[in-house]
Amino acid sequence: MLDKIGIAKRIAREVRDGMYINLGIGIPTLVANYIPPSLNVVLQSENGLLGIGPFPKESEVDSDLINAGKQTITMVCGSALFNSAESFAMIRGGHVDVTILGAMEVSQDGDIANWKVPGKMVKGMGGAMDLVASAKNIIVAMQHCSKEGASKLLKECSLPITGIRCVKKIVSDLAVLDVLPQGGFKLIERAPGVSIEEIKNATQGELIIEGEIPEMIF
Amino acid sequence: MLDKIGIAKRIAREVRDGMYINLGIGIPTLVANYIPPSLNVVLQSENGLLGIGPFPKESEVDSDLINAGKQTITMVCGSALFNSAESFAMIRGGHVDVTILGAMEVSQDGDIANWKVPGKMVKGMGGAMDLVASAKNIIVAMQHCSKEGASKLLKECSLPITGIRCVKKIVSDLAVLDVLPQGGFKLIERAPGVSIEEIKNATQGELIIEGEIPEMIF
Amino acid sequence: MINKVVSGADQAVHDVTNNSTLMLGGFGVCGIPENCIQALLKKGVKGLTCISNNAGVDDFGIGLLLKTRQVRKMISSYVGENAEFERQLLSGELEVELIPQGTLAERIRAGGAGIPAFYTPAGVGTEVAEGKEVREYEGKLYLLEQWLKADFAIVKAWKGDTSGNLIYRGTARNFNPMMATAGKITIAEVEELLPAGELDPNHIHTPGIYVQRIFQGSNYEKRIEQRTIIKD
Amino acid sequence: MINKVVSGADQAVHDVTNNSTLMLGGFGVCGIPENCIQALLKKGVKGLTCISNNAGVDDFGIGLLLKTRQVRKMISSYVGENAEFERQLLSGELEVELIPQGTLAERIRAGGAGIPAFYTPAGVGTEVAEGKEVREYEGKLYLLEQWLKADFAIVKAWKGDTSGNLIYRGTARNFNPMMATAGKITIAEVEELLPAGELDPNHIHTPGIYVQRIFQGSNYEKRIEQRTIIKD
Repeated sequence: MLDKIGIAKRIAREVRDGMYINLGIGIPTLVANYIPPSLNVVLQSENGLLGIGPFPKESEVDSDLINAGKQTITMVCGSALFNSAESFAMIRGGHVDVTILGAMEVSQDGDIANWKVPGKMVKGMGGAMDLVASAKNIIVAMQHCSKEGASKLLKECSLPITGIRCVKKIVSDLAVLDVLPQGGFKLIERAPGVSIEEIKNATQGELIIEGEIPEMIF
Repeated sequence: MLDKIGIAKRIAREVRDGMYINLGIGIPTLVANYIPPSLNVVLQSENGLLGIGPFPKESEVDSDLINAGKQTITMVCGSALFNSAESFAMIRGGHVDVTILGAMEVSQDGDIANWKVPGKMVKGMGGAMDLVASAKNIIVAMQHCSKEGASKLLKECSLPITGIRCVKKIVSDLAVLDVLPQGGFKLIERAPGVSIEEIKNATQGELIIEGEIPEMIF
Repeated sequence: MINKVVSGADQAVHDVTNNSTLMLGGFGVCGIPENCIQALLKKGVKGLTCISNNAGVDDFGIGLLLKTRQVRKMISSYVGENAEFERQLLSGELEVELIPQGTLAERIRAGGAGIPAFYTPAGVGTEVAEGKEVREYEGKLYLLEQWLKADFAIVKAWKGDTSGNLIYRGTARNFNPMMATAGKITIAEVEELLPAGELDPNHIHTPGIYVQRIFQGSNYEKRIEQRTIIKD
Repeated sequence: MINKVVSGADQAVHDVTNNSTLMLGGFGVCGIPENCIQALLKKGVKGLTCISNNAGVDDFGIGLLLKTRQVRKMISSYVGENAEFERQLLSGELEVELIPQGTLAERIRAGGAGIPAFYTPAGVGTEVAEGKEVREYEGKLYLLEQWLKADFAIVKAWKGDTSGNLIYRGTARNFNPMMATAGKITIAEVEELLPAGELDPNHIHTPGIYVQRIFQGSNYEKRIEQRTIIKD
């Protein structure tokens, strides 16, 4: 099984040289820590920055420089600042190569639910609906099952959805899965120590297993 | 009768303090020379400048600084530069207070034709269609009749039109006329030495004459 | 050049009436018009509809106007952590309209740019799409969304000049430039107000044509919501 | 940062093929990609569709590509004074699509911003409206217009950095920033190419994400169409 850091590390392996990446709040933010320094990638913050750097030192803190999670940040060399309309023009226009975000549920058709739980206070979708409707490649970081053990990889989402047919890949605590264009979760890798049986039991949607499924090596 | 400079001088009297103005090519460009210096106005150039200044001295010529007529210009103090999409956002959004442009024909409903003559080489509408569809107040500088003596203030335009129901005021070589919202050219002033009879004969569209019509004084 | 300078926040918001629709710049509490929010508090206008990406925090930003119950409706993408907000929402005192952030930004831009409607993919197949026209372009579905405008747009910039030209700083830019275009009256408060001509025309983010009133604000707190740091 | 630098114009346009659709920045001959136009001439690709506000003059700018008959179609708002252009148009060798300037600018922006269509008032009631949907908003009529995209967008900036960030100068900005967003491949030629980090992030007009290739151009003529001066 992977912990949050394990999920972040595994997602970092999906990153390729030259990519522009939008990282959501939570586990996705951690991904930045595990991208090999040999790769030149640029992190986009939808509140108006290309080129997010590390968190600042105390002496560098600038209240005019935050990420979409409202955390203080720095800028890397070669950054660019812009307004929110331009930022989402960039996202909607398909210029961001990959979006990594969290999910509460994903369906076997690639629908994602991550913004609203009926009965709970609704805080809003922020930029998530724009991101999932626009990005060419969407990778989801999530827990395979709820605390109660119910699968979150479903035939159909039960929660109000954020976007349809958009998720391309899932990295969960149990496995890496591709969401196939024709539907279905195709098992790609098992998390360390996790059996195919366990993944089968934890996946309510259609699970596709072809050939040997390797265990991740870190 | 007014010559081109006379028309420009008369239009300049329509300018009020604090206005943002777009001036078309030809007579409208001349208007800038006759705006009283006591008025603070800003001239917009649709190729991306607010704050057109006078033509440059030889030593000031800058190939990166032209107006929409491709003439070299200068910038006044407090100018702002922007791209073409922003420029037309400004125009379309109604932020420019008045647009002054030339016309080949105007109808009594305020339609304008100024971009195309069937049988002649068509050069394009440039920004004219955007300007006439967007501006809150459109003043036309034009000759009342063609060289052959045919009226250009018509019941309906005979040439392909640039925009519908948009012209608010006309300053011609013969007269100043308001185009009424319900239709009709309302005579406001006569050019020096021009009789009402002459204006009647030169106007094919509905001419509305109420009370005394003063002669312009310069 | 046209002079847009007013004496301060009180004069800038003097004609904001009850039930006005306001746009307020900022992302979280970054780049918010602190001085004008204080002046609106003091003025006590009620029944406001506030278009703002977020709703501030309990004791800062728009949160202050919520506490005094001056806000009837929020139009936002994310309303964050705000206990009073939650109480008013659950009790039905406050109305909230949630809009995807990119759609919100583009609808405001459209309002300023004279574009009454446009198609966007955000929200297709979700509850955001309810009642909206859907159309396919190049094999993908899009929703028709309409422009947003306001009686007053209230923005915060870093530097401004007397003719209303504005330059923002860092990610404090965010929604401010679009909002500046979409108000019947646009009010700009700036950290530094300069004479016309002091800003490079090539660096201006908001041309002065959009701004009706400008003043130099004071006592900026510029609060930080999430102070994340690494060791020095 | 990602390095976008190529050796020069020839390398930048190496994969432009016959019948490609190109966007070319500039207004008149102000802010045009002079070096890339020369490289396209040298390369001799034919059947090009050029989206550009204007068509250059007889012996400069896009006029050069017209003379060698490399252009099949122009999409422009105003095609100006160009004798060879006129000859080809009248003889049917060249196709021309005329679009209102603001609509052209916004359609290109829409192409880059993932907005497939939007409503604009320009052209309502004119021949531009033929075959287009018309809809009324707040008592005014608007046309539905679609996005424009291109295989290659070729732009000219003043300064650029190795990661593709661009700053334009004066009114040479014009159509360049929108076009930079709307090409499958965007090529930028700049007067001065700097290392990443040399440009102030707050002053950048085109963020590097839009630019795939950048190089420092040379021998800029920067011709003036209408040299209007007053006495020294």
